[in-house]
Amino acid sequence: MHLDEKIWLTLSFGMIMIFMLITGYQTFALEMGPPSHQETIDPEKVDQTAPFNEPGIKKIGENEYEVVMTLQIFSFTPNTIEVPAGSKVHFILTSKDVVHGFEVANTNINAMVMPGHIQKITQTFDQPGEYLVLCNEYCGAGHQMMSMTISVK
Amino acid sequence: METVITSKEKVTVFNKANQVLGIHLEDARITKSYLLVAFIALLLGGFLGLLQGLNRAGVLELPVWLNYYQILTAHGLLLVVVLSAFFTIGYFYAGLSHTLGGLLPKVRKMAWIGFWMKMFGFVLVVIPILMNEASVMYTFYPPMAAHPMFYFGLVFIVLGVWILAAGAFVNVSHWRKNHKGQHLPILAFFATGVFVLLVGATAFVAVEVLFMIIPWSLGWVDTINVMVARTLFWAFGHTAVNIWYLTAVSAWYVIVPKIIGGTRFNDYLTRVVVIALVIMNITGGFHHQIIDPGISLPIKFMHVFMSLAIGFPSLMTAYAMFRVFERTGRRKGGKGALGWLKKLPWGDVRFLSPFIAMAAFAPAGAGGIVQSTNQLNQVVHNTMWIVGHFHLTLGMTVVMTFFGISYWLVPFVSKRVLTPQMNRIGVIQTIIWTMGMVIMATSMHIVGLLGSPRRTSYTTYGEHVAAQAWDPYMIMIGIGATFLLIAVIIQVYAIFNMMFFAPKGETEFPIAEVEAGEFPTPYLTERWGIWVITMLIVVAMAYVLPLTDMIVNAPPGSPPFKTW
Amino acid sequence: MTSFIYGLLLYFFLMIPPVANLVESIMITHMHMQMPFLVIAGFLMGKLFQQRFPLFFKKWNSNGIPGITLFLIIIIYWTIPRTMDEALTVQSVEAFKFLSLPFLAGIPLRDSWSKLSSLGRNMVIVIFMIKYFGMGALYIWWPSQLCNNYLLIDQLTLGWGFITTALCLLFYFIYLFMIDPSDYE
Amino acid sequence: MISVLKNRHTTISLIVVILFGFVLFYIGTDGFKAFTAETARLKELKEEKPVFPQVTMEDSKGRTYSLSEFENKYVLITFLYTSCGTVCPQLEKNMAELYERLPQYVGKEIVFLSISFDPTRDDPDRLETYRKAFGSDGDTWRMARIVDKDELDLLLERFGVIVIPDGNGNFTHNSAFYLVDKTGRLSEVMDYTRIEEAADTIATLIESEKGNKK
Repeated sequence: MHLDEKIWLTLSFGMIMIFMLITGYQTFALEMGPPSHQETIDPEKVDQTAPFNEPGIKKIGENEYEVVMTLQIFSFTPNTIEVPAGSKVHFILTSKDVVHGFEVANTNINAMVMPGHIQKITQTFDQPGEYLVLCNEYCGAGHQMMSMTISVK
Repeated sequence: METVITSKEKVTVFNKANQVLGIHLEDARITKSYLLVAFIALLLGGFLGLLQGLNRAGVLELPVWLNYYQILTAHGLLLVVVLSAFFTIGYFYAGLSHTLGGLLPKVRKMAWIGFWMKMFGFVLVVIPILMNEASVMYTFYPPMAAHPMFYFGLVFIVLGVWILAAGAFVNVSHWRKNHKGQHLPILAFFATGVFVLLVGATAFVAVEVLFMIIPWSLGWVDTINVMVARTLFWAFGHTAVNIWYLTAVSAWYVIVPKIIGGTRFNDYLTRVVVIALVIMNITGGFHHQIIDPGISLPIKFMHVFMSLAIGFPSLMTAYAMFRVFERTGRRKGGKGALGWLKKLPWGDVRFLSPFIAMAAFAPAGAGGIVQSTNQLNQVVHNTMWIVGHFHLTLGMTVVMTFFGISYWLVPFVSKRVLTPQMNRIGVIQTIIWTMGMVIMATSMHIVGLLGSPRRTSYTTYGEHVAAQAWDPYMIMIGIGATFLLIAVIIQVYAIFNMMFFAPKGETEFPIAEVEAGEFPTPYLTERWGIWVITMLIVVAMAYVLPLTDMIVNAPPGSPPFKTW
Repeated sequence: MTSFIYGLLLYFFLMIPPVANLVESIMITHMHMQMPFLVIAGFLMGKLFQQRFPLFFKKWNSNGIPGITLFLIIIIYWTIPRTMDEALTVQSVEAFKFLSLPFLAGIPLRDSWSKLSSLGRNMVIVIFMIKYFGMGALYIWWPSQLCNNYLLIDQLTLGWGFITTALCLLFYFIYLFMIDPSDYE
Repeated sequence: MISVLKNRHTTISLIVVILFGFVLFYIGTDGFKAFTAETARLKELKEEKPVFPQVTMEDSKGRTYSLSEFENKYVLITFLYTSCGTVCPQLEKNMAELYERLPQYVGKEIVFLSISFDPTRDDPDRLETYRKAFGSDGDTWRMARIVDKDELDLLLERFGVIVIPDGNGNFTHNSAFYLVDKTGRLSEVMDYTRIEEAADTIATLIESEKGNKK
């Protein structure tokens, strides 16, 4: 190996290690890990299982909300929610049929929602506005219609 | 005085003989058939791609009997599975035939059986897609269930791949038995790596389809474990695209140096890169599941590492290529820091196309590294960014290399020549393709960052402002797609012309020689048994843990759904 | 010397507390990642010791058998469920792990492997294969927890990890059995 | 000659290595007896006989007391949490069976006590429901929690009970019957799956004590 190649490889290796370091730091120290909730549910009995028997928004603290939501072809339940600006919203999601995606445009919310699995993701909405929520995993003929809005007042 | 012919000289003599005689006609027929299928798939797939691009731009409304998702499924399968696989096989079988002194008769037979099995499988896959019974995309995630025929088709495609891989192994081991102690010719070495990976990757999808999906889609079992199926799929899905990439890499290491009149990069390191790419590849699939539920954070973190690890041999490749270019350019009289660049044969499509492919791999690879990390993945997952990414990696890096190869491989197998006119057409084609891809991939990356989802038919989401901001980019994508279709038509014309109408003659199979005075490569690189076992151990390290977890802690399974 | 430095770097890397904590938090990575990597670190560092003390190795490990025995003893010791548990709870045991695996397993392995005949090497692999199948069966079918610091699912996963590794070794043997390298080399 | 010498050295080092291995395993497994940390723990507990610490318990009826409540009685203890879906119900079922087997002593010589290590969820109401489910009478077999976290940890540590939360509201924990004698020391740790054996041990202990008194 030539010296310049060694330098190049050391830099490459270093770069990969720095990526790992940052990812690890963000995941474990800053608790910014990707949505990875581990609870499961019977996908055919979502309607009968708490908390999904009562989907909707619930205030759980000062500026803190919990949204229980089911995803099914081709809609979200509830299909519109409203929160004041600056509130922290915990989404609890599951699918009643096929694999769906839960993405809120212009935020970092992005999670896969699988039948049989409960997914959780939290976001603080600081800016007021109408946020577009959409399904970003192909789920069938009406996939492009599957959306809802979050109004932040 | 007696002359002693060393084994190395023997090889050169043999190569010369082969160059003079050209390819065995029967072997040529195999490669020609594979290439024809590949490029017909390109034509169809490219046309479907344009339809999609225009639809998403809001310019074209599809007729009721033709669904966007149907087209998308066909587009993905035609280009990711048919074009790439058939080209790879055609190219490597020609390479095996050329560097190993012809295919064995039984290997030829296997190549044909494999060919027809793949074709049969492909027909089984296409029928339900055309009937709108299988709009499940290239990824066919359960619990969406296509018509069982779709899955049977996949099984035949996989079986075909296995037969072809077995054929390659038979030929390689035959050669090695007759050339004891020698290193496998480098192109055959790449072929071995590619076929090992193909078997490894398709084994996962075979398990998924045979043991999980088929019994479920036939109604023999009621439910399926969604997460396990998805995980098995990505062990295959990601590896598949990396195999096409490895095929392109083989041309960069072996063919391109010869075309620019230089020598190959260090033989030992080249083989190490191949082995590294084979061992570390299958475990990369997990970064497709970074935002999935049901996988714990430490496991995801380990898989970030396993995905990023593939970056290392790729960076080695980047170094190797530019080193070869620089050396050759300087040898030809290039001066100064960048003067050597001018000495490269820019007017030669056989160089230009793969060169742009390599250049595209810089942003493509960087994007890949970025999106393998947790947080950035969360931003771009399932958005148009991803689509942009694989149009850079597959559409530029891989396919443009394939195009570059086709301008000598097709004349070679047809015993014709590449005329200057055809070369000029090729250069124009390369430029149009590059423009189309750059416009399209750039817009896709940007609009992905803005949140536009992939795999979604035209929609304004009820005139939502966020979605309206995407529109200009969508139009750019439509424009890019138009350029691409023009380039596709030129390319397919070129293929037919070179295969059937170009002037007769002999074309060289350009394989670069090793640089003089290099250290001999250790024999360890030839011990494929050890590398395969190492690969299996690495795969086990990566997959046992999450799969056990997914199976033991599985929720009740899902019944099949048809949602289109 | 370079291999020593790589070994040392790997060794230090494994000792960084967040790295050690992460790999020790999952049973299978503790046993199938951290421990082998410690051995590899020692293996890489071993060359320098071989060069520095050639006489020592020549004198006391001339046929490789004492070295490989030491290697096996250390490796088997660390597959006892209790030692894994105590490595997590008792500081001195953890320290012993970080010392014994590279220096009492990695270095002897490097020195002995090249001295062993192919029969000896295959014997070692057979021992590992049998041990891995055994441990795998134990961890999969043992009804209760073997390690107090890990979940039952961890134990099951480790069991399958053992089985798959053993299968890989079995494949290696099938490969050795079916293919005669002298046909090719 | 030289080769013989060499071999002698190798033989010596082999013997040293094997001896070292023997010693290592001997120490590491307490003389080939304890191959898991659990057996080591039980062995240690039996030798140490730790004292039940001063902790305040709150039972399903809302009463609070310390262990002195059961003065001059044996106490058979299990550790559990009511949200448990796997081991705990089995453990309590077995405890109920053991309870049935010792009618002549229960209440007089021995009381049963189930302690929850999940005090945030297992409030008296919940413990009451759980108590009814297993047919405990709430007096000679009580279900209680230890509210104070430090006290709970002290008890768990002293009795070698390891509780690992898995992050989803479940715990992995080791289970056994813990028998505390009349002086408040841990006298036996018994396998909870061997009910008959446990019943015999308890009966023998109590009888022999009675015999001594006479």
